Amino acid sequence: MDPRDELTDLENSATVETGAEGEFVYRVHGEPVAELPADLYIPPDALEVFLESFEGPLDLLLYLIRRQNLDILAIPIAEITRQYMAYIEVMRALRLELAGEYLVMAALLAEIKSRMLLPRPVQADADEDTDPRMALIRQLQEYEQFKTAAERLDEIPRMDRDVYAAAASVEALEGPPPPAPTMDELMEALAAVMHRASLSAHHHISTEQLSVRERMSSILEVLHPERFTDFVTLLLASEGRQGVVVSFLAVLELTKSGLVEWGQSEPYSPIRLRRRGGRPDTEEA
Amino acid sequence: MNDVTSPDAPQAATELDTDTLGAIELAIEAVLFAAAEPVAPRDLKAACEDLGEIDQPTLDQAIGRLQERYADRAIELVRTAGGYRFRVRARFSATVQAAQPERPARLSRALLETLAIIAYRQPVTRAEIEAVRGVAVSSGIMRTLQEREWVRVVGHKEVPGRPALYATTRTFLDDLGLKRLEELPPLDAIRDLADVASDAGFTLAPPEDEANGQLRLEPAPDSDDDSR
Amino acid sequence: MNDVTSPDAPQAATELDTDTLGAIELAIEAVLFAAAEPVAPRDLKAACEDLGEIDQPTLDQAIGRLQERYADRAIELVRTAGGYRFRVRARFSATVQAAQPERPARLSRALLETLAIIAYRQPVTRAEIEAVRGVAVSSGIMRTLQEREWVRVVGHKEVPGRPALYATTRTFLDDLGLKRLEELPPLDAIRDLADVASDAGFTLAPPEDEANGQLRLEPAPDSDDDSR
Repeated sequence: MDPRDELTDLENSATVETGAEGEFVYRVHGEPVAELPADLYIPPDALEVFLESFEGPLDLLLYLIRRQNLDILAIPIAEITRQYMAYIEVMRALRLELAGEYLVMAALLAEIKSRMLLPRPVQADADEDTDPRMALIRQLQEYEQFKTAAERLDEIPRMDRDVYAAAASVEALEGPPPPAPTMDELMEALAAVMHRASLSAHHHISTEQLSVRERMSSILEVLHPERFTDFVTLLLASEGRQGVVVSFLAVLELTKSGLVEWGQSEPYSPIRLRRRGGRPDTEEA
Repeated sequence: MNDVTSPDAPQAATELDTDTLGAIELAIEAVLFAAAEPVAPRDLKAACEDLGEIDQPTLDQAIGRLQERYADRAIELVRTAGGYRFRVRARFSATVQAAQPERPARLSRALLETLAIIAYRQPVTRAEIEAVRGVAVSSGIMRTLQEREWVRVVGHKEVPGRPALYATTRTFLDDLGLKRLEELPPLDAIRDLADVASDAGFTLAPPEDEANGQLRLEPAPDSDDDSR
Repeated sequence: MNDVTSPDAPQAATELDTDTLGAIELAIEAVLFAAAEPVAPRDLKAACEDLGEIDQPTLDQAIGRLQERYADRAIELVRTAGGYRFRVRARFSATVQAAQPERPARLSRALLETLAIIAYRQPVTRAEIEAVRGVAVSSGIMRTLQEREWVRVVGHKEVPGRPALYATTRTFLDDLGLKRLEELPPLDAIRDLADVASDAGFTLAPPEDEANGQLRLEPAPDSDDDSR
């Protein structure tokens, strides 16, 4: 479902219009109200729907124009300005933080509207540079052009989404060894990833956890999906107490991720583990 | 009955016996399957060096034979911007997806619009992209596009601040299965503003830049005209 | 002698006509060529689900037909520990090398990032790697990492589709000169470095073409953050 449909609901329940004297008239279910009622119900995610639905003021304007089956070339500036302002006002009334671009557009629309009330401009001035309406129409046309192009671009079959490369393994081939990663390269790559996406604040991975992660991988490899393995056999005498702790943490971590299950046949009997997925009727540990 | 020329006789590969042609075919096959990316014709020729000098008609012939050989198979040999590659035929996509359920995330509209502007307007600065979209382009989007190797910096515009100029890459075309930028769907035409102007009771000065609003796929060196 | 089954007559495939067997063969072919790692028999059977219930003899028969079909080609269908895969025949080693004019001196950034994430987050699925990187990880990269034996599949996550869980290998540690994974620097220290750099108005920029593999600090072109 198009998230914009939800906006229509929002509009139906509460609308804001500019009145004849320029003041804002709030309407709820069509009835004008003097002030936005404090208990006016707005779906809590309506704001996010709004922000996510429009790629900016141009997109919002296009939406308003298209909704009325109007041609960009013949925008009724007064009407569109009124609707645009109504949207902005709703957002402001809801204390929604607006991107500055929306307000800039509001100012531009207001300016165009006022200019059109002025006497007809001298012809020589009436080019795109000086006529803000012309410039806006140009901008809208251009934006729509690329908006459509973007949609078409997304429809082209894309590698790894719609089509797949066919390749074969080269493991049997001989040749000079490929370059190995260096620690510097690896750290640099990791720093870039973290700067970009950030492994989110709650992932504080320390060296202790690294050893747990490593152990998780090795335990997972040893375990069978169909038969249980005694936990004790996963321990190495040479690792001592520290090794037991690491292995135990790894098992807990694997359990939490739903990758292994464990159990005891009776109290005080050895803890036994197996990889999940051996049977469909596996239970949560 | 007088016509004795066989339609099968290759013109340029006359010196090559069937065995050699078969060997070339196998060599190309090995290289294409070993490569993760499309292989340029030049590199395919290099792979066959031991089998003698490979000219273009010979290569074309070998490629043609390979394509025919896989005509009934689940994969096909295609040509994209970067060269030749084997890929799984589209009708088997669903089968592959069933076996690889982890679908890549959808691209956001913001990213797609930015990509479209770069593709059709390249080389283009970030400010020029923002002028078209009417909103700021986040650094994250530009980085993602470059990470994906669809977009790269091709230079800097000689204006104050020397902003980076972005263009699409060969990988971008390869990923869309295109040979050239011209194969992208054409931009919708923008109707003449003079019509509106007369409707609205204004007259427009003659447009200075004829190319404005036209489909331009070639990098325009004078792109500063239409970017404000 | 009660046992009357002939070794040549597939037991369960009796109900299958040649067309269905051919379709199974093609589906398996598509899945194997698209996969980044060997495909387990159960996953091959699952890929053919639309074609009916596939039992072991049917699968074996389809695999046998495929192997025969590629008997004279540059690639072969082999069975390894993890399952079935196509691989380029060893005798094409020199040919494949000849097609790589200049061997890349360093690893791609996308590959290094993927490798680093696997090292720190193992065991991890491809979707999880993509979530951290914010970009799709190509099958090519996963394949390369496994072929260089830096990464291996240690299991499958029991969610729909059973995605592979990746972990680093002994070879990875050896190549880095480490004895244990915990000898890698803690992530917090790296994060701090990234934070300090960004607080100071610098970004850790991916080196574009420069050959130095050092951490570079570059003035951020703009300080706007994409965390909106």
